[in-house]
Amino acid sequence: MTKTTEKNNVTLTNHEKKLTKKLFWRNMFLGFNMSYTRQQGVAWDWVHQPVYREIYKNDEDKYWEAMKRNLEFFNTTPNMVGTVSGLAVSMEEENAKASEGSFDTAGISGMKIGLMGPLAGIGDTFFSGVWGLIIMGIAISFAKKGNLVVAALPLIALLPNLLIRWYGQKYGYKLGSKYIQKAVQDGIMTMFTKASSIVGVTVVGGMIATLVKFPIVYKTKINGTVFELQKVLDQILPNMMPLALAIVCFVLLRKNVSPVKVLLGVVVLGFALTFLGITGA
Amino acid sequence: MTKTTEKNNVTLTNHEKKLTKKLFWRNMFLGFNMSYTRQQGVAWDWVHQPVYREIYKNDEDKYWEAMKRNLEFFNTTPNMVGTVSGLAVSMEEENAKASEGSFDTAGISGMKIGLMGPLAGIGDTFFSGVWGLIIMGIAISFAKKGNLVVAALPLIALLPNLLIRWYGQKYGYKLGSKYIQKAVQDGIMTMFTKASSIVGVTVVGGMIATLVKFPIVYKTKINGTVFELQKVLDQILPNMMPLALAIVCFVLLRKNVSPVKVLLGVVVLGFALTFLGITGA
Amino acid sequence: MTKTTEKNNVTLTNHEKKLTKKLFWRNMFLGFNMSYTRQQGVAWDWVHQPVYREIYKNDEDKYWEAMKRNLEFFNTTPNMVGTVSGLAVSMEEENAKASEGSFDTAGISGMKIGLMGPLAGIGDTFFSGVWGLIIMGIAISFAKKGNLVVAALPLIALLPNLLIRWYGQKYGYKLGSKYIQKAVQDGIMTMFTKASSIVGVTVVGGMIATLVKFPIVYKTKINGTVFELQKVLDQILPNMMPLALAIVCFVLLRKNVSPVKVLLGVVVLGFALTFLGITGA
Amino acid sequence: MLLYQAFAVGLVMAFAKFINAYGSFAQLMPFISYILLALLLGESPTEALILGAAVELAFYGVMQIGAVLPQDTAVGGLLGVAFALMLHQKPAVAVTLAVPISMLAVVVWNLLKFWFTANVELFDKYIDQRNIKKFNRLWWIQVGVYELAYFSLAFFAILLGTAGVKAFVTSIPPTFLTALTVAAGMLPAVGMGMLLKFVWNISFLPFFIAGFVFAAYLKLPIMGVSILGVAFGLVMFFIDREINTVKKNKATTIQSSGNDEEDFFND
Amino acid sequence: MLLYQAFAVGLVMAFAKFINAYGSFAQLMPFISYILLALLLGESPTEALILGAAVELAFYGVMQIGAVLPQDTAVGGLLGVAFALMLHQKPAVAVTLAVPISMLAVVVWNLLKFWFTANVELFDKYIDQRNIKKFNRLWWIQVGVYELAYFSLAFFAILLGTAGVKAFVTSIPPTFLTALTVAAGMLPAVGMGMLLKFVWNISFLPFFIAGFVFAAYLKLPIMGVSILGVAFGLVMFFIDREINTVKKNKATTIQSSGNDEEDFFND
Amino acid sequence: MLLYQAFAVGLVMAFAKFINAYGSFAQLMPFISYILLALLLGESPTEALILGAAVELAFYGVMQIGAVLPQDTAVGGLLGVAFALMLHQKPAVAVTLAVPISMLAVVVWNLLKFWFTANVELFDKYIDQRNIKKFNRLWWIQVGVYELAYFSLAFFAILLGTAGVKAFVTSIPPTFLTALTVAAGMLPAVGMGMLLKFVWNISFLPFFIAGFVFAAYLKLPIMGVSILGVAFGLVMFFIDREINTVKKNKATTIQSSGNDEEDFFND
Ligand SMILES: OC[C@H]1O[C@H](O)[C@@H](O)[C@@H](O)[C@@H]1O
Ligand SMILES: OC[C@H]1O[C@H](O)[C@@H](O)[C@@H](O)[C@@H]1O
Ligand SMILES: OC[C@H]1O[C@H](O)[C@@H](O)[C@@H](O)[C@@H]1O
Repeated sequence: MTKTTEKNNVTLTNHEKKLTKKLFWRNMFLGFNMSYTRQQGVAWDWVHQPVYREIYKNDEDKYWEAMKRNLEFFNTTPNMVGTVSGLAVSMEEENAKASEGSFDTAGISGMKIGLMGPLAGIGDTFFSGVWGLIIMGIAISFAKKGNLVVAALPLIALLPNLLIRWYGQKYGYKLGSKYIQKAVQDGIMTMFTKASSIVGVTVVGGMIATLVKFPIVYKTKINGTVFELQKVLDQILPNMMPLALAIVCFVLLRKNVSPVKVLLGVVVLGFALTFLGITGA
Repeated sequence: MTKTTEKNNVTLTNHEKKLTKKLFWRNMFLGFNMSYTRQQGVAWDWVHQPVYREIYKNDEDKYWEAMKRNLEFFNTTPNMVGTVSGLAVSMEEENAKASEGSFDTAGISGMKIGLMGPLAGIGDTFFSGVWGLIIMGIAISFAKKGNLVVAALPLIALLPNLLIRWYGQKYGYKLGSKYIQKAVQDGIMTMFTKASSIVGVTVVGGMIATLVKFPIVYKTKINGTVFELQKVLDQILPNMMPLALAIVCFVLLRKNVSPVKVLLGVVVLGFALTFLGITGA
Repeated sequence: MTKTTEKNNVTLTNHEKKLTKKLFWRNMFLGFNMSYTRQQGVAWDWVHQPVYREIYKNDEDKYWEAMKRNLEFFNTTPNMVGTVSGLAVSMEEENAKASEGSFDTAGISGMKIGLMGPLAGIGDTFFSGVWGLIIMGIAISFAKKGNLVVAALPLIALLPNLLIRWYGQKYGYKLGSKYIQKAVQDGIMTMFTKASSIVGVTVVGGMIATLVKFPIVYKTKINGTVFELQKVLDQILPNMMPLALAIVCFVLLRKNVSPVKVLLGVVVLGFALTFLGITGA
Repeated sequence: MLLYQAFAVGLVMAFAKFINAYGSFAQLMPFISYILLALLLGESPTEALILGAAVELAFYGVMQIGAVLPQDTAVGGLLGVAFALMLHQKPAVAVTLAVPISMLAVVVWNLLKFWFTANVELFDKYIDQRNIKKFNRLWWIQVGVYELAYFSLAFFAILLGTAGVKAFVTSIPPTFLTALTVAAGMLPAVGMGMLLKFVWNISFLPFFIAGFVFAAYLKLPIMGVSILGVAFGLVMFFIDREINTVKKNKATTIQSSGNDEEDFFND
Repeated sequence: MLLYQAFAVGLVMAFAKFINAYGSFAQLMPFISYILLALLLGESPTEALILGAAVELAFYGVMQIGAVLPQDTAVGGLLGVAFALMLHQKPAVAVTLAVPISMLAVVVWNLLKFWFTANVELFDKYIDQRNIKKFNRLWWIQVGVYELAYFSLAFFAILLGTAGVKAFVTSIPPTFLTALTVAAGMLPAVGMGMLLKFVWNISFLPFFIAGFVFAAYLKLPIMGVSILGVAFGLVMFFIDREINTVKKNKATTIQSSGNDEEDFFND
Repeated sequence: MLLYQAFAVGLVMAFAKFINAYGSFAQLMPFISYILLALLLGESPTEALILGAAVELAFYGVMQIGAVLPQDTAVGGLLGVAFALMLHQKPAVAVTLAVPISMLAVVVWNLLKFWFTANVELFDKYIDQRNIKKFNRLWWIQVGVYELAYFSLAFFAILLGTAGVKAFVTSIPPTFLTALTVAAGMLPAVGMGMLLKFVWNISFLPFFIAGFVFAAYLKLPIMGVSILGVAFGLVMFFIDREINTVKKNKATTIQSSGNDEEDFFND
């Protein structure tokens, strides 16, 4: 258990470095071959197979037992797998070193199951939600003008993905499970998720005003003065209709109306209003 | 006591519905005939008389006793009366059903007195303060231009009033006193009042910059360069004088200078400064 | 001990007023003659000498003992000295009145040492940090245009300094140590310091965008279209380079790189980039 | 003609004072009365709205809360606008008339309330006598007298006051009118002060500042400031709720606090 | 010619679907595929980007989370842009094609995942047999089939579909195109709704409001709103941390709270 | 002439260094010294202000806190402006001179403080000897020497340095001057960094961000950002107070917390 307590000593031996790098690259494949029953379970096993081979190089039985055991259900945001992967490997090493029966491998499963949820929470929120939103927002604003600078954007955009994979794995491996699970228990994870969500919600609020278009062209004459509906709406609240539309979509989706239906509904609405001469371009 | 515990069952029987509607419309009269000694006490009695008649249709004594009892002092924001009214009626019904002496009617008075304060707090803050401010702000901006759309505004403006009257009464009647009083005790009421006040204070801050006018026209020549007082003030802080004026008014009123005096003071100030050539139009 | 408990009675006798005024003006000298070993210790003694003389006018020994005792190390933001000074004088008066041995003068030293730290915290943050920043920001914006109004600015700028000196001393003298130290213990001081710091940090954030200049003039042609670096940067984030520069300076200073080196580094950077044709005016 | 006008204004006044009490509807709809006024007087509703806007601006923020009625803005507003409308005067004139009238009219309400208070004794007696008829009769008599009082007030003000007001108004020198306009522009400060006094707590200062900065510097319009204010109020509400939860020492984690209040919001 | 084009689009599709899974890279870089597409098809990358921007805008906010894949935006986007690019059509046309295709394409993924699920049994068996070779072979076969499936999908869509699409596109009446543009402009609302649904909590409402006000009233651009959002998130994070500390009843003072978490931030 | 100028600058310097210590007044009023300088030198105060503004901008945020004096901005500023004023040079030249001088001048203060430290022994002795006269005499001698030192520094710098500075300044090539202007524009970043270092705490990051966004995107001027900063500071102060109350486990409700601190604010 020395490793898990030597918190400050996070430098790796040469051999560990090689193993770490290999694991880092193989973990990129976690998103492949997902099944309904095990999700990323098979992928986890394929990813870690050479590492298990290495760890249990002296014990054929334990190696196959590990392969069997790790084929279990697993599912998290692939970008977040690093931490779990690092931790799991460090625990398998303990198991390899431990005398027969003195290490309960159920702990490894427990850790995987315990962490994959919170990590998926923060991961999906941050990567699919917030970060993707911001980067795509910028990318689209460049692409709209045909600006090829957009090709360089992934260099920045992928950084958090790569860094979290790399340092997650490194710290998971070196710091051990105590530290990480304490963070989860202390609510750090939920606090992060909450903070990320706030960023996301703020951005969505801004996006609705910037990206959603609901161009009303309807105008009429009342008592001789031209009445432009869009102008009246703007006086009440700018970007009022985009806001209303987004809220309606949100409410419908929250009531578990299928996204496909909502999507079709919006298209139909756009067509209907345009044919009625209310919206236009 | 079944009613007070069946929290989720808030559907009303046909007969209850009729009674509820009648009460809703009669409660509109709570603001009439206020006295210094009982405030809305007499109005409460007039409002609830047919309901008490109905409840105690089999017991003349109890009916008149209820009429006598409810003539007591009562005062709350009229818009908020629904909740108390609903609760009180549900409690009178308990009393009607209860065997002689088993229901202490002091509880009805206690509830009325206990709730009318917090409800007036949130009610005055929200209705007279925040909501009135916002709606009138918008209404004035329309009316200024002679825009008749303003006639349609009450449709939106009255909604919170009507909804709180209706649902307050309905939930008060159905959920019973426990739930409502718990909310008061838990500080929900003060939290709402605080939140409303924050909205109000923010809006007032904005209004001062938008609505209060303090147009300084004074200018002079210093060393050959024209010195416009308004411009210098704007450089320091835009809308500085309106802000200063409003703060002075606030401080005076807070020191319990009578509103009439403050009002006259402002008028005198406007005249004095204009005659001195400092302000103008 | 009557004085320290009569919290509301903060009016001073005529004699006390004279003494208070003298102390106020002498405290202005606290910043002179600082030494490495005692910092403002000698100045403290010089400042309070006439007051001690007055307090111990009947006891030569106690007077010189006080002079000796107060020559000790002392250091705080000079603008904040009032409170400590007022408190110390009120404690010396207790000592003068107390019968031999009944008053422990260590309490006076303890108070001085205990308060000088927190007061320096809030004082340096507020006066050197926040207030200086704001006032100088405004002063520079006037001075830039050669506007002589700047000469009148200190009238406002010095107010907090004078008021805190005056009322600090007055309340320190009258309220006694209990009240002040309670405030320190309750964390009011750190809360104030935190609030001041937040103002400071906000202003610095704004200042970087307003005052730091990093004018990039580099442009080139790519595929026939002119590519102006400054414009691309502005599209990503306005005032991006000033922000980056300030952050680099901050990080270096935080790593305890000497300010002089950072300063020279910035000058060298400015020259280098200008000679390379990247920046310019 | 003047008789009809007086009658018309009286009617609108009776209506306005009715909804002043009925459901507290008038709080939000003085402009309805101004439009009604214009229609009955055969004047332009547009003009009535413009006059009304000036008057309501001067009254802006004046609230009737608790026992104290600082100004009777309904009476002041209606008569001020009515005179200005009939005499085709500028908004500043409407304000000049409305403000003093609104202050004087408070007397009427005080008299009425005094009488209502005296009658409480009778209501008590009728209940003791178990006589619901008399109870209801007195109730409606009071309502009637209330309505009649304000009808008459308006009726006689127009009938007897118009000539005087006209003479007064036409004799106003131009500088005086400028001064009036300036004073009218300043008046909302009083209403703002009253509102602040009512809701003030030093811990709201930052939101006051923010509201001011957003409007003064960034030119955010009324609606925008209001919406932002709602955001501020909500943030503080949720932070307070969080702190409140801790206060009750419930051992709940931040996210999954299953306290009852949440039922109201989490759906 | 069409054969080559079909082949080219197939290749880009295989690439796009690969990075869809590999490291989740595709989440952030669909425009790389569009540029690639243009280069292979000999069309203008600028044009591809403009078409792609319209399509991605319509897909904006659509997320693949957990078990559910609401739309296969990679397939829809690439085919929509490919057709529009080859037929030199407006962005609205690309969107028209992309949206329905992205919905239909989900079927392919469901079929694949169904097959992968059936194979889990085999993986289990190979482990029991201690046969790592077969295990790896099946793994790579699955990856290969996955790639081939999407390559073929694109290949045949272009080969067999282009004529039909062309006929369809040229027959679109102008009002229809306007309607299309309007609908495309509205579509991001769906993505926004999906995102909101995923992260929503009533206590975030104020930040939603603030984001909207800053963008709608003060015209703060995307980047600015995002940065401000980060500020909001951080403020709440630090306040929560403070409250959390109290919750744990640690007798620490505000400033000097020496709890572990701080290690992460205080340097 | 030069003798008089040297004398004049010496006097202003003595004044400036006096208020540097006396009441810490100088912190806020360097421009008073620049105006004084112009008047005594018979130059335009306006020009002095413009030069001074450039110099103060370059020094912006440099603070003298605790034991360390990073730059003697008073000496640097005055001499830099004096030379530029006398030689009628651009602001950039004033900055070029002010910055290095301000760094070198720190030596003088260190020497003085060293001497003051040596004298502490004497002050101790005089007290032991109960000799208040000698105590006071040494005090004033120190003040005198301090003043004389800075007077002389300025006097000789002007007397002996002007020719050299003139020669140096006239030989500056134009690109060099551009570079100077650029560098001067960058210098406030150092002061900003110093200030940040002093007050920094990671939990303040959101406010830093907000200050930047409001200034950079919404063009809120200095004053506006400062006021908003005050609002931020207050909000956090009141939230902290609330949390603090809970921390002390006082069973008080949110609104009616009767803790002592409130006395300071609730009036
Ligand atoms: O929700 C966790 C995780 O579930 C699945 O594996 C995929 O949908 C991922 O995109 C997602 O991140
Ligand atoms: O304060 C409660 C209540 O008191 C009185 O009844 C009236 O002034 C109402 O307007 C007010 O809402
Ligand atoms: O830090 C407290 C104090 O220390 C020294 O006395 C000086 O540097 C002052 O400017 C500073 O305020």
